[in-house]
Amino acid sequence: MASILETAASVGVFNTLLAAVDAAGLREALEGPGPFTVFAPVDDAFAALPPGTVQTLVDNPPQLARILKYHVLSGSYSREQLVAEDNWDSLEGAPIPIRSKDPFEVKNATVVNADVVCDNGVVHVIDRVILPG
Amino acid sequence: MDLLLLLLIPLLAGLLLPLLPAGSPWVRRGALAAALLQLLDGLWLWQHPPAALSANWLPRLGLRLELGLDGLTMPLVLLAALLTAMAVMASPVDQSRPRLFFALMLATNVGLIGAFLARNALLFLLAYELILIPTTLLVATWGGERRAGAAIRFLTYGAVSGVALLAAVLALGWLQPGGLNFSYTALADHNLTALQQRWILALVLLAFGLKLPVVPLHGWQPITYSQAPTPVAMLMSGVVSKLGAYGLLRFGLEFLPDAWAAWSPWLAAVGALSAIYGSLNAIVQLDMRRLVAYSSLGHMGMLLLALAAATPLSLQGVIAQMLAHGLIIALLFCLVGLIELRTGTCAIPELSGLLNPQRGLPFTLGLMLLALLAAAGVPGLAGFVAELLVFEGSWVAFPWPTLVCLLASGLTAVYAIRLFNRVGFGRLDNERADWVSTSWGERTPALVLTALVLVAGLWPSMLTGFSETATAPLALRSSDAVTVIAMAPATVNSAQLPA
Amino acid sequence: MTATVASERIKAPLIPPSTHRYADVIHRLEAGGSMLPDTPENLKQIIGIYKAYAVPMDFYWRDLLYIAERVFLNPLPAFKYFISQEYLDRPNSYAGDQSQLRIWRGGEKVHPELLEFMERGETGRMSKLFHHLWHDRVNMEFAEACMQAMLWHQGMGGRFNDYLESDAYKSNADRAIKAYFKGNPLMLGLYALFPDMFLEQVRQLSYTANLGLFWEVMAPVFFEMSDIYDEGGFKGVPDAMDFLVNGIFAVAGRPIYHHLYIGDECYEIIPKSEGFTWLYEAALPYVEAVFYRTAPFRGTKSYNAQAGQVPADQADFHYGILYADVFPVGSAGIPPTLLMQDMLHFLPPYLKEIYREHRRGEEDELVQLGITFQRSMYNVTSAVIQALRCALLYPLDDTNPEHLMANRRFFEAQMDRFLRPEARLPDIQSQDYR
Amino acid sequence: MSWLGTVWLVPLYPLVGALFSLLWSPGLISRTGPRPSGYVNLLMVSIAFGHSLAALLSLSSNSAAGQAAIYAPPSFHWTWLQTAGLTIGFDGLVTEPGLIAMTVITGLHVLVQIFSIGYLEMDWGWPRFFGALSFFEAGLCGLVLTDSVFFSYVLLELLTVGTYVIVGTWYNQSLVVKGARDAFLTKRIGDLILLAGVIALLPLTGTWNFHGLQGWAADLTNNAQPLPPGFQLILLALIAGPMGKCAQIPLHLWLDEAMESPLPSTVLRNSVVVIGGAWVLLRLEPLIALSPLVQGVLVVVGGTTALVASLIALGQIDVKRALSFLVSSWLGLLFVAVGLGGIGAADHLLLVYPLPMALMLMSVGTIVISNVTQDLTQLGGLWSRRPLMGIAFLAGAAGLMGLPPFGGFAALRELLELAANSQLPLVLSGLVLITNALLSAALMRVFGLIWGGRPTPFTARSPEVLWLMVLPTMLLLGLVLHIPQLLVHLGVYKLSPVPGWGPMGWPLLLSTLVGAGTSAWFYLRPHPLAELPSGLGGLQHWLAEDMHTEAFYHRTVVALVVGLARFSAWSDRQLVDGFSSGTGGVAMEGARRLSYTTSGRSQTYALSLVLGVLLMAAWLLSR
Repeated sequence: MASILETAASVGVFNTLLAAVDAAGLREALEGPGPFTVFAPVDDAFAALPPGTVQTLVDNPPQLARILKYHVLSGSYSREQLVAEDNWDSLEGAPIPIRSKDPFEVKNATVVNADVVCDNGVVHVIDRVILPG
Repeated sequence: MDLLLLLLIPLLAGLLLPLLPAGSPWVRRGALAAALLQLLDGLWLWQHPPAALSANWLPRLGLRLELGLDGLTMPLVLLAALLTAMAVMASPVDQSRPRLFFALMLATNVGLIGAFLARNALLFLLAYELILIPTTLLVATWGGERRAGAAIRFLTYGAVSGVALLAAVLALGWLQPGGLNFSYTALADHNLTALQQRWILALVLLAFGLKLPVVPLHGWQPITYSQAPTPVAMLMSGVVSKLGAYGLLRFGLEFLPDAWAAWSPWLAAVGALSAIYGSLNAIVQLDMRRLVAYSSLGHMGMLLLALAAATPLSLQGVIAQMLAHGLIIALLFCLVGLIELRTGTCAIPELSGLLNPQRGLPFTLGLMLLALLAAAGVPGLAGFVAELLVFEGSWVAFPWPTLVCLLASGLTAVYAIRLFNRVGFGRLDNERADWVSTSWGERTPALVLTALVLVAGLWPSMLTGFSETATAPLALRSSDAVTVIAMAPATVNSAQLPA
Repeated sequence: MTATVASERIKAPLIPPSTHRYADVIHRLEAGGSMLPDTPENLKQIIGIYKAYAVPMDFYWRDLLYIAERVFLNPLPAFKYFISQEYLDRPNSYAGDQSQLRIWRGGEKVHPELLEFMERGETGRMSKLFHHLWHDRVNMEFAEACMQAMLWHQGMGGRFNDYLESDAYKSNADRAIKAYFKGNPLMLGLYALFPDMFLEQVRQLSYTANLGLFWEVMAPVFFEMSDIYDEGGFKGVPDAMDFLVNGIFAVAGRPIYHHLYIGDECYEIIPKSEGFTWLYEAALPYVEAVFYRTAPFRGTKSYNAQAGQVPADQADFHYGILYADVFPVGSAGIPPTLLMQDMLHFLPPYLKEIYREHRRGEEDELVQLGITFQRSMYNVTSAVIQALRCALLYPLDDTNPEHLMANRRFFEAQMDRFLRPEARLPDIQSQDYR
Repeated sequence: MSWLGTVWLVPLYPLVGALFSLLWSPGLISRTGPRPSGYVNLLMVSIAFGHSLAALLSLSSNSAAGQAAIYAPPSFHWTWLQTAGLTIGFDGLVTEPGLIAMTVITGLHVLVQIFSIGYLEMDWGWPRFFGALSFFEAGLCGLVLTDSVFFSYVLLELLTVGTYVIVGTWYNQSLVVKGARDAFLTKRIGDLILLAGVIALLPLTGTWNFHGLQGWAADLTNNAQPLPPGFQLILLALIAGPMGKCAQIPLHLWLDEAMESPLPSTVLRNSVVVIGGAWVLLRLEPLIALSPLVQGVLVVVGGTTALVASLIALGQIDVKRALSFLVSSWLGLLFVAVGLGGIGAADHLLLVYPLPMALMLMSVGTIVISNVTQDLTQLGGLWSRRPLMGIAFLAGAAGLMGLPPFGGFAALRELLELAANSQLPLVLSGLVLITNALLSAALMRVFGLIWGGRPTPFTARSPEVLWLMVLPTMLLLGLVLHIPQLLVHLGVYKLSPVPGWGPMGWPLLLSTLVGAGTSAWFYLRPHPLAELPSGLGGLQHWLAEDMHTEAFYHRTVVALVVGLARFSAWSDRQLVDGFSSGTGGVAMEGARRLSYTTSGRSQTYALSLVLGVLLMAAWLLSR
């Protein structure tokens, strides 16, 4: 099996996310043993943000890292496990609410593809960048 | 001739004004010029005392054109001229029917000056009666909503006062031993018996008590002052009512001293009653004009107390109170008028927060605070000087009524503060605050009067300097022991402190 | 998601109408509008006041950073409002050629109108000191009061406030304090005696930097809005609001930090690497502290403990511009007067024209512009609400009724805060509120 | 001219400053801000301070030349009014106590105006506020200069007006409106009674000058003459003014309500303005000494106030009020001293009081401004972050409780000694000791509730405030700590072994330690016993509400005045108005009969009147 980042790279719809991970200097961490649960926004999700949003973040790696960490849980959790709780603490610190089981909605994003299992964690593909707050 | 000029200026102006085209701005300016000219003339006469004037008019009637100016009347003439000018200035620029209005104002002025200048009782009577007509017409034509009732009441009371005075004057003239003689010089010789004096004094008291007014003869005053247009209220409360005090001084104290002395305790009591009654009533008034009217009643009570006491000091207090009150009450009416002009109401409950610097009337309210404090007898302002002289002068004669008046003076503070707190303080009702701020032209009369109130408070000889020689001979009692030892520094050192 | 105005929105509504007291406003927000009604005059008023606000703000942020980074713990900061040339020239990160994300097309240095005002003021050309003494200057006191409101209300979202208690912060501050007072035994001695006293001051300075960095963004945003309007842009109030929404997103990730400069040496008290962002650590606390809460004006509320006019709970404080009674502006005890006076100098002609035509004309400009400011801040708050909705909830044209209901609940919860009687939301719905 | 000779200028400087403030009236200077008015006033006040300091220094250099120089105080004379045998002059007398008082007043004004620049940083009402502060200073300086009881009244009354203006600074606020009104009216009651006394005094004594009165009293005593009838009443009236100014029961209500004014003005009011009343009282002492009755009244009024006000202070939860009732309490002790004939002790009580009180209020002000509350229950835990202000408060508190070697100890000890030697030694010294213990406890309680305990949400963030507030406070702190040294240096007290130690020192110290110690134990740390007073519930509330004095006034004085006013208005409507409407109606009827055609009734009536007069004249002519 591939790591989370390798899996993501192979799919081809996570270019922005991967670039962001590099810019934020999180590659090394995500390459680590983990395990992690990653809510991975697709490229369209980043594109839907107002102009300049991503650029400002990319220019400021610590701030970008913070937003990205909000998409990551420590530990590997499947959809089944996730929907059992209302909130999950992200690596960023703020909780990620699970809004709906079916359709599976995380905060204001919908999970378009759940339970992509990698060797250092699980990826859930989401259609929107989620933000703390 | 100098004296006649004082009369002729307003008379001619009053006659000429109606000839100007309607709507001409010169009507108002002409009236103002006449009043100012008269004021200047008065000031000139103050520095260059004129000779008395005496000429036959209707000798069969005992009516002589006797005019004179003494220390007693000098300040009152100046006050009348000044307040006429201020009243004209305080009238709105777009005064309706200006020719008649200003002509009547000047007619009032003629009557006032005539009454003050007169040295003949019949002449005084004529002038006194003359005033009633223009003032009534002014109230009846330009007054507030209830002007008709106000005018009627004013006229009724004025007529009674006039008739009483007529009777008194006739009696005084007829009873003179040398035959019909209305000359002040003759009347001041005191040729009447005690009984005659008392009867005449009763008439005099009725006549001038109505004019002043004192409780319970004040029925006309609140409604008239609250309905009269602002300039008229200024003139009436400021000078016309002083005619009452002057009349009491002249006809009561000067011509009928024995009866006066006999009745003075009662007069003092009535004065004290008026003072406390006026102040108490002012406290609960909901209308600013009525409040000011009752405040005036209270101050007139103090005036009566001082007249009753008739010590040299209290008589100085009378003059000072006439002037101070004239200035203060005119100022108050002027400011209330300004507030009414802008806010459209005199009702205290409807106003608040006018101190607001952006949308209130901060300038007017600032002056209002000074005026109210002056009315409340706060030191540094004209009212205090007058009240001090009244109290100190009356204390030796009538301590209890004086104490009551002191209490009344405390109550003046209550209504003054109540009024200012409600109207000036608090939050401005923005819904109402749709007016433009006052112009400098509108502020001028208030500013002038405020300045005078302040100057008179700091430099009191402005109030007392005119009349000392004139009042001293009128005193019935001596103000015993009333001498303050001006402690010379040397005596302090040597006498009181250990060397 | 850019400027999602659903003009061609669903004909048949997917959810029933709101029954909230401010249902009209909520429906307007759901249609992509602002709390402020969309009228040409409202647009003119708010853009005009943004301009008048931005010019002094250009001074505020520069001076705030100057105070936080240079004046620092000066025990007698008599000249803290005498900003150095370096800070006047300091390039704005969002204007000028050097900016990475250019918001205003104008220059990066201090705004020319501000420079002219500092030069001439309302009285004439004289030295800086005389301008200061004659009170012919920008009222920095108000900017500092906004900062103090943020400081005093403490945690209102974001991590900033918590960080001020962390050991990392304390050791950074300690290093900075010792460096700043190097060679000053008196102050070092005092520091040794009362370390917390100095630490608390540094915390205040961190908030000063925070607010400075916040406003550094807002000034170019407002300048740009004014320029766009002057060029004929912005068709209505929602356009102006959308510009703000986009602006909020664009700079959401800018770092918030606190540096101290002694000479050329930089001491990082709050390093950029802490990851504090403009949106979470500055903008949202600012809106909460300044727009909503602040503190009761001493001129209108009694601080008498027995009178109970000051709430016992900070969360119950609602004295911000969205609630303030503007009519007493200009009186004693009304702090916003300072801000109103600052804006008075920079009103665009078309705004002066409006004021001349209403109420007392030029005499009560201060109150009229205060009300305009209130309107404009309702629009800014609308932008914040829409941005939050955008970030945390769903698009306005979402077709899922449940999502729309979530949006509805969010809007209603926001409007609940304006149910208090002091709220000016009902007033600004009418053009007669002046 | 020497500094001494021109000392009459001192009250005029601040007056000029106050007048300058008028430039910032609405509509004059509006495009720029109002702060210059504050600077101008500060400048004028500083000049006044410089002048009075220079005068004081030159006086003491005179004194080096010999005692005689001190007792030849320069004087100046200004006749205000002269008419009908009444001459009223200002009669300024530049004495050493006067100069010291003036230096304290002006110096404190300088500090407070600097403090105000910081405290009112966000305020737009500077011209009125600073103008009023300067007006206060002018009035107080005039008060210490004049030798005339009449001008003392005048100045006290002007201070009353000043209080109204300054309490009304924030006129938009409802409690301010009420406070300004009550302050003015309550003080005015005292002033008016004083005026009545002043007016009645003149015919008896023939002079209004304090030194003249002293001489008159001496004559009376030396010749063993009886008191003139009514003299005791006059004396009672005379002490009413100081009672109002010093906020003594029953005229104490205003001080509590005046707390709605901005804090810097509170600093001055509670320190030097109230002292104005005590100053006049001390100068009246030679007259008071003539009447045991009045002395007794002073002791009763002062003693009651001292005890009750310190109890009330203990119950307050508002920090400004907790300190304001202590003002009444301390001045109550001063009244007791005057009543017991202890002019020296009273002098010393007056001397040591203003600066510590000002210091405490200033330090409290810096807390209030940064923590947005005056509620003691919402404050706490500030020692670590606001230590300078805590030290300042402690220094002020130590200066007022009987704690050697601080300033207040010696004066309180003298009072205790005086009480112990009086006719009621047990009662009176018990009173002094208990008051001192309560005072100490109240002060420690305020300190504990602000600086002790744990931080609350309101004090979680509390940085030290602007230097413009800290600096004057620190300067004053230094001064307060040096008061004992200054007093020893000036020879007021001997150093034995601490300043002013003597008989009754131990009991006084003990009472302080008991009071302050208990209070510290209760409040310095969150102690379960600190809840005890609130556990007493009703009692504390009752005390905090000033024992419902306000309600009492409402039911009595206010109800009486309002009732009388309503009654007279009713009678005015019923009797006078009704009567004249009646006559008016008759007149209207007459007018209607006279004229059926014209509509202007009054004109017709006027015409008929003129006709009547003319007919009468014609009849006369034909006779």
